[in-house]
Amino acid sequence: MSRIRVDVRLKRDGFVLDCDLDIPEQGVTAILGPSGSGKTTLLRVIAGLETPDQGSITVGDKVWVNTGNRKFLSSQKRKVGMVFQDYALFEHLTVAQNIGYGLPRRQRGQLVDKWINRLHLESLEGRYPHELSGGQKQRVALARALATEPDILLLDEPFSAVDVSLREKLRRQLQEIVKTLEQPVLIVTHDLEEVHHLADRIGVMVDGRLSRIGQSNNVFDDPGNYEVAKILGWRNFLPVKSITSTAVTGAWGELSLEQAIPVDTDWLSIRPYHIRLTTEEPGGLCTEVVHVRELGAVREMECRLRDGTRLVMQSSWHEPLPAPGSQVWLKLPLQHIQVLCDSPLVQIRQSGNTTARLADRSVDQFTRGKRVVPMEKQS
Amino acid sequence: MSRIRVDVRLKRDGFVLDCDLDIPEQGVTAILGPSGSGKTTLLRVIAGLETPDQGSITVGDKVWVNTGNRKFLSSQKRKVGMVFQDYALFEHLTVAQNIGYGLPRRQRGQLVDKWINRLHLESLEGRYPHELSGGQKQRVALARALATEPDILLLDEPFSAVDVSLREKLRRQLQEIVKTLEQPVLIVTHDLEEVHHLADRIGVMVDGRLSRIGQSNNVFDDPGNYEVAKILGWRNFLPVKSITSTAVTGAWGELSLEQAIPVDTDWLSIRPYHIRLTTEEPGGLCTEVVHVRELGAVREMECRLRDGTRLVMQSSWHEPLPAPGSQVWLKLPLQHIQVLCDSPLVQIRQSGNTTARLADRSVDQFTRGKRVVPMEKQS
Amino acid sequence: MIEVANDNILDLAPVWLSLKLSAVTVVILLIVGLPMAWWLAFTRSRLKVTIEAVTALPLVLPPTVLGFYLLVFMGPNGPAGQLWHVLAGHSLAFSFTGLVIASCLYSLPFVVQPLQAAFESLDRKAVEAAWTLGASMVRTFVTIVLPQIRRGLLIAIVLGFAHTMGEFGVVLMVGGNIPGETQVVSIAIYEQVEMLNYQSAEKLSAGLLVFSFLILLLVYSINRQWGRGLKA
Amino acid sequence: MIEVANDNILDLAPVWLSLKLSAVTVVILLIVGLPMAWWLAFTRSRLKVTIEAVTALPLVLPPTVLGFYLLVFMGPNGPAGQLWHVLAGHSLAFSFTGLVIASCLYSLPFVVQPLQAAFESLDRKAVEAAWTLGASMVRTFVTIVLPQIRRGLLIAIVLGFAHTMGEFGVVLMVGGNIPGETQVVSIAIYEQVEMLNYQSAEKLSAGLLVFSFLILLLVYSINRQWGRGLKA
Repeated sequence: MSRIRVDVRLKRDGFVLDCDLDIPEQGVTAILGPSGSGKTTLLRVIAGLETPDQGSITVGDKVWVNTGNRKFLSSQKRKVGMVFQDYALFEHLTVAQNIGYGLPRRQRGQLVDKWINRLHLESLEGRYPHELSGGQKQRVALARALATEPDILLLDEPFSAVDVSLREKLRRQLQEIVKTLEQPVLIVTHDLEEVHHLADRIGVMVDGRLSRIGQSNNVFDDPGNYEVAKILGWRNFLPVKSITSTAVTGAWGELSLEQAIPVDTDWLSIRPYHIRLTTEEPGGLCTEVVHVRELGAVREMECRLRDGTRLVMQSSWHEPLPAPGSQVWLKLPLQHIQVLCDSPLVQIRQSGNTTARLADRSVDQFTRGKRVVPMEKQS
Repeated sequence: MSRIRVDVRLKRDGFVLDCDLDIPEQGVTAILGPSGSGKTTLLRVIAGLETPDQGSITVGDKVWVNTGNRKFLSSQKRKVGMVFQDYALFEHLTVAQNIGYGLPRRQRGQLVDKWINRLHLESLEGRYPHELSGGQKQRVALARALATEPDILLLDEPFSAVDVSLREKLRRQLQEIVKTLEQPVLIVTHDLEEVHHLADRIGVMVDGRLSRIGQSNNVFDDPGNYEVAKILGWRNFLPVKSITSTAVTGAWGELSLEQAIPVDTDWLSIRPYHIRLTTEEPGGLCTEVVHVRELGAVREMECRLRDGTRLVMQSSWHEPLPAPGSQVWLKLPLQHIQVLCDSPLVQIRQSGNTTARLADRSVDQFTRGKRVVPMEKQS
Repeated sequence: MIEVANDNILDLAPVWLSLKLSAVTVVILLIVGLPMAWWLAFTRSRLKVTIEAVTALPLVLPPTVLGFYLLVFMGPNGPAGQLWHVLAGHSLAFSFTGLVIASCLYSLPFVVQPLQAAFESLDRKAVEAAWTLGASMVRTFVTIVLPQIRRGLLIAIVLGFAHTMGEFGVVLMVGGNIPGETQVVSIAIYEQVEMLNYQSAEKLSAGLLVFSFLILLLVYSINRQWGRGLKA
Repeated sequence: MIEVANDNILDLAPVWLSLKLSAVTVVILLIVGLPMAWWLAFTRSRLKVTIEAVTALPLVLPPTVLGFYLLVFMGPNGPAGQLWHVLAGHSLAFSFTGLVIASCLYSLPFVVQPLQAAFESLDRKAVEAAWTLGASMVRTFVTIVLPQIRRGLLIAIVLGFAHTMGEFGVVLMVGGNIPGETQVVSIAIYEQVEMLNYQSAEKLSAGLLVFSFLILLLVYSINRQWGRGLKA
């Protein structure tokens, strides 16, 4: 399969998509972002259902779009497999007819059988879409898209049409299918959990722009800026007021550091399960317990700092936690503290001005969001 | 406030609701169940938007419905506050007008101000619903329902209209509001997480019937039967083939017990975080690791037993876990194993036959689902 | 039966008569149509399909057929005609009252169908919410339902009015062509053409064309602004 | 101008003429209406509202106004009339061809509006899915779009046919009343009534009433079975 390069700009009633994305030959790339950030538009542009104002899409050495020489390959001629948000099955056709729709007549029977087997749809061939469960519909939509052997598989919010209680199961099914594919997969979603274990690479989209893209673990561990961290589900944010060579101060208190941090750091952050209870000592933060919740294997405690900022810590279900209302000292281990700046998109990229791209900052070698001190890879 | 007693039967195109429910003077009762199990119909019957075929609803000493003497109080005359699934705000009225809609003209201004303050809607009074966020809409709907000082507050799937990323925050907001209320609250949902920390009492509805109802912790810990346990998010189920006085056998292996268990036990179950890794020894089960996932503070391992049954175990993020493919022995601590039977609803209750109620089995003193040996209350 | 008003000067009496007829017809049709549309929108009765078909009949029935039956019914020998003769002293056919009755029947679907569509797309949850808040049926209708169906209501009024203005076949048969009493504008045009009095016909036609077009432009613009298509 | 066919025996020629006129008109209107409805459903053009209003004009315009303009346009002195006279050797007005043109204009909204509604409620995702699967425009239309709009198509055909059957005002002005050439059934009824020949009128009217009612019953039943209301 081929490497896919997407570099498009599109403006529509005030909404701007401005996206520069490289999709490797194989593996799952997930685009994460809040609703309305332009994720679905990106998919539609790649599928040929929207025309970009400017830019190009190339698949290997084939050019799908190049606004420079007015080349625009129609959706029919691109080899894309698209799974729509609500699956968009043909309601008046059976499962087998749906899967066979995009296939040349001679090979149809044989290929349909192959994909019916591969996606465990035996015994459902003759059913109509309205007779299927959400999970079955998804598998049919996948089979239909994959049967044409596309250059890329596009998935639009694959679980939004499914009950919460079924998502876990579907996620695993999808994972099993997707891992065996030869072609690259691009998933668009606003649901963190979906991508956490499905995606090899993650891109975070904010207001039509890719703020951050990289290997899944890297992105999750080093979001770089506050906006992206929030989208990735980070929860503890301490606003920074001043930075000296050894300490960071905010309305919430002070933390001493072992190593200098970038001067334009706007936020400190730490994962809930990295925070520890401690007795009063230098480096601890004085807090009041607001809330304790049990979440199965995990117990979660919400604390209020002196300026009202809240910190959430998590511990194992068998460790005791103080009662709400009591005063506790929290230790934020320095090696787990991460620094974030405000959104890097302060400078709006001029359409067409490709020299001073902010997107260049959003590759894996992102210079922000490194941990304060080096540490061995946790996991 | 008054105790509410609901005992209704209703049949509609093949769907049957048959529900017997006592709601205490105060506190939050949550009805949990898969979509289509009749939860919303129950709410609508209580609100007076559906007429039951048979049964009665009494609130304190007021009779709202009694099909025996054809009494049916219209929705207008019942003091119910209903928050609809999509909030059903009046789109052409402002926030203040929405909240004041149900109030007598003379007190309107004063009461609207009170509820606007109480639900933190200051500065939004003049807005129209389409200018509000999901969370603000929910607060307006709550204020509108509560302003009329109803005998009971009914909430239909309070979070289904909200993005997953906002649910956590809304849940906490709702919790704070609901805890201060004087009247009883009835929430209907299919989302486990919603109720876990919101509800004092939980009822589980399957196919129009309340299979289990009781104090929140009791129900979560002792679902009693397999169907309910699945709805409550339990995950590890070992089918039982034979039971002797000291051991339970299934295709998956054998577990020795310290105490007799009921002979009609159909399933053994255990929470993922109660399972421990162990070296080969009596009482351990031989498994193959299928999958290891990191879930933030928790690491989760999926293992396959010799008959293909899967067990999920969870451990803290800092404990090491074996790699997929390796063979491990799992210890299921006896005090944490719970027994379940198949659904208790084998005997279908005859409409009107109130003597042999299966619902009588579903009170707190449910005899099934006790732990095998007594143990100290795990916090 | 065709009486001739022979003047070359443009006689505006038919225009005023048409406007009066349309206004009276729309008022009556709203009173009848609102409950009827409500019933059609929410009933589960098996009769629904039949009543819908009867309501839509004037859409496809030749106006002369409708006119013929009305003529028989309201004529001097018809039941309504005889009764009316006893009460009012003159025939119901060839009178303004007869025209109003005929117009109401003829324009019924143009009022009922948009209202029915509006009721069917009503946000029922909002109505139910009003009920749980203690609002009476009347208050709910005025404060919650009316604001929601305003578009359907406007379309019903405009289409009902305009269609009555344009009525020809039924009016010709039931009302005849009595100046000042039943000579509405569409008939006046026909007469002018029959008399080869093209200039008068031209003026009346141009006026009506512009009037109809402006009304439709208004309807479709409001429609577009308030939401999705006329389709009602 | 009114020629009299004076016989008491029921003459079925007008019925056949009406059926022929309706069939021809519906076929032409489908060919014109499908692309037009598609454009109206999906365009973002500013002209949309204007074109919609023009299309709907025959709904509210008095048939005599439409008839008058057509008469002027197609008459011996009108541009189309003169052209036609050169080509065909006879006048366009008072001919079957003229009737077809008039009917197409008159029945246009009854065909275009249901089709437009059907296109607007099209599941566009399914269409796009077909495209991504490589289906050509034609194949997509035949295999995905047609099955989805079948209800709107049926309603368009039935309403267009029935409305043309019932046409009176326009036909009377444009076609006149030439037996075998332009005397359609609605005009035949009018003539019978004018001649006080009530028995013939009664028979024709009853037949058309039953025909119209059955057609509507069919439409609304199919409508109910296939989904939501006619509203189109």
